[in-house]
Order: sequence, then structure tokens, then C-alpha cells
Amino acid sequence: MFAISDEEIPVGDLRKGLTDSGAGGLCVFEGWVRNENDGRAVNRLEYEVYEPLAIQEGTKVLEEAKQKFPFLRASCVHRSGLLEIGDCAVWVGVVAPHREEAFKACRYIIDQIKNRLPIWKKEHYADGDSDWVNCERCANVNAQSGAGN
Amino acid sequence: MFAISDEEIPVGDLRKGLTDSGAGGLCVFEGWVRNENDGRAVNRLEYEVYEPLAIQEGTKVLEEAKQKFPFLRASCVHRSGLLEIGDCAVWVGVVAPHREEAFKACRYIIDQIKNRLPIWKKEHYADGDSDWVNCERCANVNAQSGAGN
Amino acid sequence: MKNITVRYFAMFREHAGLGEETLSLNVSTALDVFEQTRSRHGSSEPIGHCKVAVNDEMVDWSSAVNDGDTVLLFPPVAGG
Amino acid sequence: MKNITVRYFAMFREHAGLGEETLSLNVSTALDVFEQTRSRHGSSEPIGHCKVAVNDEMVDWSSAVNDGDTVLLFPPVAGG
Repeated sequence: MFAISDEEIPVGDLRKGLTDSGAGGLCVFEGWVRNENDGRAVNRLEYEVYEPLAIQEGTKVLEEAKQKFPFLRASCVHRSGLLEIGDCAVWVGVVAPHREEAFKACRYIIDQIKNRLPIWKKEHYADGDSDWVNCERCANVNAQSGAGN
Repeated sequence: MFAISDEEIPVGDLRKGLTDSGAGGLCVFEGWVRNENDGRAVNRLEYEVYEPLAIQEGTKVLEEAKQKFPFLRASCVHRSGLLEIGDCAVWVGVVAPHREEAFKACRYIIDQIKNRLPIWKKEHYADGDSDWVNCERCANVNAQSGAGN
Repeated sequence: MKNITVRYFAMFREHAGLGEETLSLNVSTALDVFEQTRSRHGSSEPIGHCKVAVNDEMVDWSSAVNDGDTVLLFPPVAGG
Repeated sequence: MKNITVRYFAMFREHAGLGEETLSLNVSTALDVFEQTRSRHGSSEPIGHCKVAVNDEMVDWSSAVNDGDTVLLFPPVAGG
């Protein structure tokens, strides 16, 4: 299940929704809004999402992950709209019989979500300025080592 | 923070306890009791823990992980006692500025916890039998690929 | 000439000063649409990590566009 | 002869039929304690993934044991 939400992500409910008696492990990744980026103090974030294609592409990412690293269940929810420091911007959860697949599928999903979905991030800085995060740097880093945030 | 608990692991509270305004990502792994192992139907599990050394070694594992993959905060709680199918047996959470360190530290911690701590698992099977999980197989698999459950 | 509806997202929308416009353009590919609208709005964003969709389907820059198509211009994404 | 308190865990406890006993043993290393208690309780568990601690400190099998020490015998672990 992949979804876009303009409200706080219900992390407890999402976790419960993955319950499966054959599951040996759950791997979760949450992206949180942090208070700085590239040395600039950030006050809040705004996510613009083109929902029809984000949902289509997000759903495709979950299917690819299941092909590559067979798991039992997975969910991913990405926020849209205005977020404050500490808010959860994206939640990915994967349950599998063994931890190997859970970790690998979770990592694959978040990496692809960050690189492929039509989602844009505008940072509002403490100095009053604001800017779209081009993520050229992220894209480069991702290509090399899978890093980002 | 590493702890052993004979009560249900408070996953929501543990997650909240890792809040950090510099955190860009949280990676969590939960080990759940699953309904079968090596083809045998499992009814419930019993964990025996030698607490003084489990806590000492668990704390050491968290310190090692921080050296290798610098993170902001991490917690790990392992259950002792009797667990039912679906119960959370171990919870590991790591927050870091970027997801790379969060994933790698989380994986390191759970792999080491499973291999090094004086914790033993007794499986109670549907057929009334019960057995200590020797984990010779796990140890071998771990040495090769890091799998287990 | 083809009637093309162009939709701009994020920084592209801000550069263009609008989210959508329908233009009569002499174009054959999605790339042509990108270049002509870029010069129209005086934008210099390199095509680097930009992406394009036609009628809600992600396509290559070399894909053909037809009269009546809606072309979505996506600046570099930054999810997560 | 040394007075050694031996503690057994998990399957070792079940094989021995007790969790702890104090024995007078002719031993110099942790390995000697493992072998003598194993034959005492008729156990054949290979030493493979077993571990040992002396006075709550994980040690190598070749570590010396002294009169009054407590030796903890750990069968293969299976956390998580």
C-alpha cells in the first residue's frame, strides 16, 4: 500500500496494519524534518506532490521491491503540505519471514521513493528565505552510495 | 540505551524517546515471534537471558555501532520470558542525520545482538514438543550473509 | 502547430508564474516542449535531473507529443 | 584442587538438572571446567558456538580459573 497524506502519518496504525503471523521481522524507515540542511537552519518544510503520478510510481516501487526481496507486507506513506521540525515526512515499513529481506526491501523502497516520485521539497530557512531543494547533490550522492537523508 | 524487559516492549515510547531535532531519519528493526521455524509449527517462545552480561554486551554493541556509523541516538530492548506469536522479541531504533548511517547501524546492532548476547530461545511446538534453538544454522548463515530472522 | 497544455511544478511553476497554460507550439517531442517553454519564461534550469510526463505517463524526452496532449514538466525531485 | 562454582544456562541447565553447583576440581583453564562438567553430566554438546564467562566477564576458553571463581557455561546463543 502506497499513499500520500496531507495529515500527520499514523505510524502506530501503519505498524499494526503490517501484522502477519508468518513475520519474523519488521524494518521501518522514517524520514524526519531536521533543523538544518547544508549548514542552513531550517524552520519548516513544504512538500509539493503531484498525486496521480506519485501514487502510480510509489505503487510500482513497492511491486519492484517485492520481486527483488520477497516480503510478506509493506506500506509506505509520504506527506504533502507544510511540515515542522521533527515531523515524519515519509514512513516505510516492510515485514518478512527473515530480517535480510525486510532490511533490503525497506532500503530499496526509500531510495527509489526519494529519486523517482514527483515530489518537491521547499525549505523555509530561519533567515526568512526559502528555496526548493534541487537535490542535484542528493541525486549524485545516491548514485554513488545510496545516501541522502 | 540497552535494556532487557520481561514485559511487552513499549514501541511507541521507545520511538518517541529517540526524538532529536537534528535527526533526518529513523531506522527500526523489530524481531517478531513467527508461527513456524524450519517447517515446524510454533505456538510460543521462551527467552532465557543472563541479564548482567546481556546488558554489558548489549551496551558494548551500541557503542561499537556508534563508532562505525556515527548516529545521534539509539535504543535496543530485548524481551525475556514467555512470548506469543506476533509478540515483539527485540526492538532496535537508530536516528541519524542521514539514512545511510541509520540503516547500517541498525543492521549492525541486530546482527551482533543475535550473535553475541547470552540469550537463549526455547521453542514450544504445536505438537507439544519443545526445544532450545541451537542456532548453529543461524550462526553459519550469519557468517555468510547476515541472515537469520 | 499543435495545441499543447503544459503544466509546471514546484520551481518551474514559480519561474513561469503560473501552474498551467495551453500553447500553440511547433513541436514534435517532449524535449521540444521543454526547450520552447524554457525560453518563453526565460528559465535556464539545466535539463539534468528533470523529468517529463505526457498525459500522466512518465516518458523519455524523445517521446512524441500530439495535438491535445498535456505535458507535465518536473524539476529535479526531492522526496523523503 | 580448586573450589569452582559452575553455572549452567538453558540446555546446559536442563542436561545438568541444576542451575549451579560448587565443585572441587583439578582444573587450570575454563576449557578444563567445560570438559570435566560435561563428562560429569554425560553431556556431548560440542564446544562449537559455546561461550564462557568467569566472574561475569566473557573470556577465552584458554583463560585461567582460580580457586573461588564462578564459571558461567553458555550454550550457543539465539537472541532476537
